[in-house]
Amino acid sequence: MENAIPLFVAIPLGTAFLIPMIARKLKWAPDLLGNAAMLGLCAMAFATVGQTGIYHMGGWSTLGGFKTPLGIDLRLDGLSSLMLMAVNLIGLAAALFSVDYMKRYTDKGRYYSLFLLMVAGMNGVVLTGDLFNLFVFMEVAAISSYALVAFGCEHDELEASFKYAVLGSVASAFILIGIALLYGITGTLNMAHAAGNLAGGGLPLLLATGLFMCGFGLKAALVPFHAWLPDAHPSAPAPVSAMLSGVVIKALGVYVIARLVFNIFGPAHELLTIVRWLGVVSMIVGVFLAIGQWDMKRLFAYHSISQIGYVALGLGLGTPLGIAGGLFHMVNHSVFKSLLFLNAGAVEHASGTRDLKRLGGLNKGMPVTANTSLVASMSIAGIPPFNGFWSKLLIVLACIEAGRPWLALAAVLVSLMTLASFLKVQRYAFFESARAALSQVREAPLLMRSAMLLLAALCLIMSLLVVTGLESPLLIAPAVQALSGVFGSS
Amino acid sequence: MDILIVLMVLMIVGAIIAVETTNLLSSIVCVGAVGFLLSIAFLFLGAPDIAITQLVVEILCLIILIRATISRDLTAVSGDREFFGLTVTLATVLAVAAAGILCMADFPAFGQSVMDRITDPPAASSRYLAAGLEKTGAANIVTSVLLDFRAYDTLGEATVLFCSILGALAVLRRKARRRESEETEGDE
Amino acid sequence: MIYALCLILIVIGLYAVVTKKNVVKIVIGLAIAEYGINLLLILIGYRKDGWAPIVSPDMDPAAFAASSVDPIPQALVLTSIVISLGVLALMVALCIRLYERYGTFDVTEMRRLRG
Amino acid sequence: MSELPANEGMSLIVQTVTRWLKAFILLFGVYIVIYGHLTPGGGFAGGVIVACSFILLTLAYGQRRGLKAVSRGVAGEMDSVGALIFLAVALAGMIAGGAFFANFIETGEAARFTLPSAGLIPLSNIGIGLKVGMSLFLVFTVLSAMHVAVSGSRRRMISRGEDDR
Repeated sequence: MENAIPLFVAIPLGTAFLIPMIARKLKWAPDLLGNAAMLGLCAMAFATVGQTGIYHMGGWSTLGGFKTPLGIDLRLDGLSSLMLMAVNLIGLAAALFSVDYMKRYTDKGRYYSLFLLMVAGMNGVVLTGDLFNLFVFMEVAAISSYALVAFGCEHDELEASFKYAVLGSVASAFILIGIALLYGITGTLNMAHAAGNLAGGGLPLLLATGLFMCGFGLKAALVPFHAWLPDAHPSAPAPVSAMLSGVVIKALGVYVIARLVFNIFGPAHELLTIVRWLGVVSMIVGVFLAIGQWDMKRLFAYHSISQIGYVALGLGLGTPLGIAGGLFHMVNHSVFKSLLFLNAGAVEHASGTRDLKRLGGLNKGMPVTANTSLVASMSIAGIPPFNGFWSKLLIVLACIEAGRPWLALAAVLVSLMTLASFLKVQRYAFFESARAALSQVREAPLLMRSAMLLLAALCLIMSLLVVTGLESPLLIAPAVQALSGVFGSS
Repeated sequence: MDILIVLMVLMIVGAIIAVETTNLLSSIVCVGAVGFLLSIAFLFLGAPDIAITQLVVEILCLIILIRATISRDLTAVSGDREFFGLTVTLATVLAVAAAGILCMADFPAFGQSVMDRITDPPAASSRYLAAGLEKTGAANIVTSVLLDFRAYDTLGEATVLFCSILGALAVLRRKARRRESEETEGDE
Repeated sequence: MIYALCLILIVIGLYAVVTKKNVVKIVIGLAIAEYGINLLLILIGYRKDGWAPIVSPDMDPAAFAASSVDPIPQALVLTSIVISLGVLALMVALCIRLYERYGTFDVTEMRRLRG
Repeated sequence: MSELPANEGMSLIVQTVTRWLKAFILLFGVYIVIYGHLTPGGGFAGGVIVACSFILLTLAYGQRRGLKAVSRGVAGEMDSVGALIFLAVALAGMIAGGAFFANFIETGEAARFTLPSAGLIPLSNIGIGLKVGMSLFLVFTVLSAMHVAVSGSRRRMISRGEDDR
């Protein structure tokens, strides 16, 4: 497996380069190639479970008896493996969903190409062990997502995309300055090597840390930096929204923050406090902004901010239980939030609107969509036995264990408000008596249904992970270890 | 490096004019001037590769920007948007700049590259300079870093360009959505 | 001193991004900030009286290694220039399309989305 | 300048100069690409220069003449081909050299400072040059075509006395 690590980037890149060439002649090629590539990547991601390794790009590790890493290292550990599974699984579901959904738009070839580039960028980010390489692949994922948000070319899509692109570029600028400063201090770009050279960084190091936190906070949409998310995520086509809310903000934001804080800067006390408070504020502000929304996708987008807050809170506690809860919630949120966005896409596909005031009674015409969205809503609101319950429970327990009962209380209250706002969605969209205009709605096509069923099944299966032990759930434990262990070089 | 300071002061002046002038075309021309000054600065800093690339990329940027804006309302839209009010914004920006400059005072002095400071183990760059030609065969060490030691970055960079061009083409396509009746039909 | 000038350049760009109304001005601001960052990287890699990192046949390898400037930041800047070119092309495309939709470059008049 | 329709090109002087210069600019771009591993420059700088030679042609003679040299379809395909060449170099390194991007061709001491040195690097440069040149030309033509369409539709809109604000 170790030798196949670069293929996680090479396969989607190759397919993305190929698709625009042949899409003109072979109309079926984009659908087939896109889904085949995602299926292959998904299978490969599951094959990485339990594997670790460092891959030296170009065979350059060290030279002439010196311990300086020369090339770019890729690094597979528990956390990367967890992220790979999340990214590629959600990617597969979104790609399946796109086959029918994207018929509303022209130019499917470019769509799949950009989609695969986004996946390639995220795979590159979660696998790399090199700071600048991380920046480059982050840009690949970010730029393709700017383009995908604007894919419909309507007023609000273009506007949201422009806002997203401007704030994303500012974030990238911050991150690049941070990388430049870190290079000036440590003389290396290799993360593990840099972590060992940080001593005596002084004020420039503080500046670099601040820039990194602002930059990746923007990418993760934590609260003072969240302005772009409620526009960008609802405006994109539904499968892209699912990817953006489900994995992009995590792979480019939270994942990198976790890597930086725990593996490079070391779990320093002040940084963890910052992450924790960003998390608490996002959690509370996000849910308050969400509850008044009537646009289905916009409501979900605000909940993404709130749920990312939970993840940051868990990670910011810094205890093994807190990290486990945070990472578990991150993966769970990927699953149920992408499911919710796919549901919204199916509703929009069938009824032509996503305004809750104009919907109603859809559970008659669209049983699969209604039931899967019920599963997802219960998951996000933290109702047992769905996966969201367990990860929220872990975070609350970790708060109490760390001697911060007020944070635990805040987490529980936010969870109740989440429940309230999702009851509203369920009531207005699916349960209230049907409106005349919507009596003829048809259920979504087969592939869209199967994508939603796949994710709904995952909501249940993921909760089985805690059967293997509340303290160290299967798949999550190695990831926690990757963050809390020593980040050794080669 | 007095010449460098002169160049940078000129660049700052150019940047301020570019940001503050009301005419969009002159603003773009000023950005071009800043870019060319930057290219000269790179030449003085021992980076001919970057100087060439900066020069040609600058030309292309200018052409694209002028093409994008020409014959539109060049002067109509100017001024600032009410963000927090100008004073607060200016104060924030100045505070950030001052904090940054304060932090940079502790940064290793200009001219002291990482190769001089980090010797045990030697920084990767000293290894590239010492062994680059022998190991990769390329006389231009920047190329050997770019396309051999760190070729994976360059793949990412080519991908970024591919991606943004594809994105621009997707954003600029004439018809983005189909009507209901067209959904079942083939592409274009 | 030199680093401070470089930071000022970056801050001017970011200032334009935050305050300007015209979308093209915002793009220009981002471009200026990118210039500043590229310059910062090259400044970090500079060595006093350094040579360009290109070997010629009549050069002593040891002297070359001892007095050439740092090649890594140059490789990074090359990558970063191309990335900013890509972002610029995409943003200009967005600007043109926005102009076509709204008939203006004024960002305050593009208010379909509520905050 | 703004009265000049973008589709029609420029004055006779510009056109004559362009006729003389275009081949040299193209040649210079190709030279920069091929000698990238020995002299300053490389795939990106050279590729941009190649794109600029076509852009100059388009600016001087108008859109139609530029697209006759390289049509949009061809430019798009070359863009993909260039990217695929670069990826193929990487994968070849994986298969023949044991690692992604391994430079497995040993050219030896004797070839140093000559064109066929540096193993796979010149090939990568050519792939990048092709990709960059074609894709930038492509995006330029699309941007300026859009520009014509926009100002056209705007003029129509104004003449009908409506505004879409």
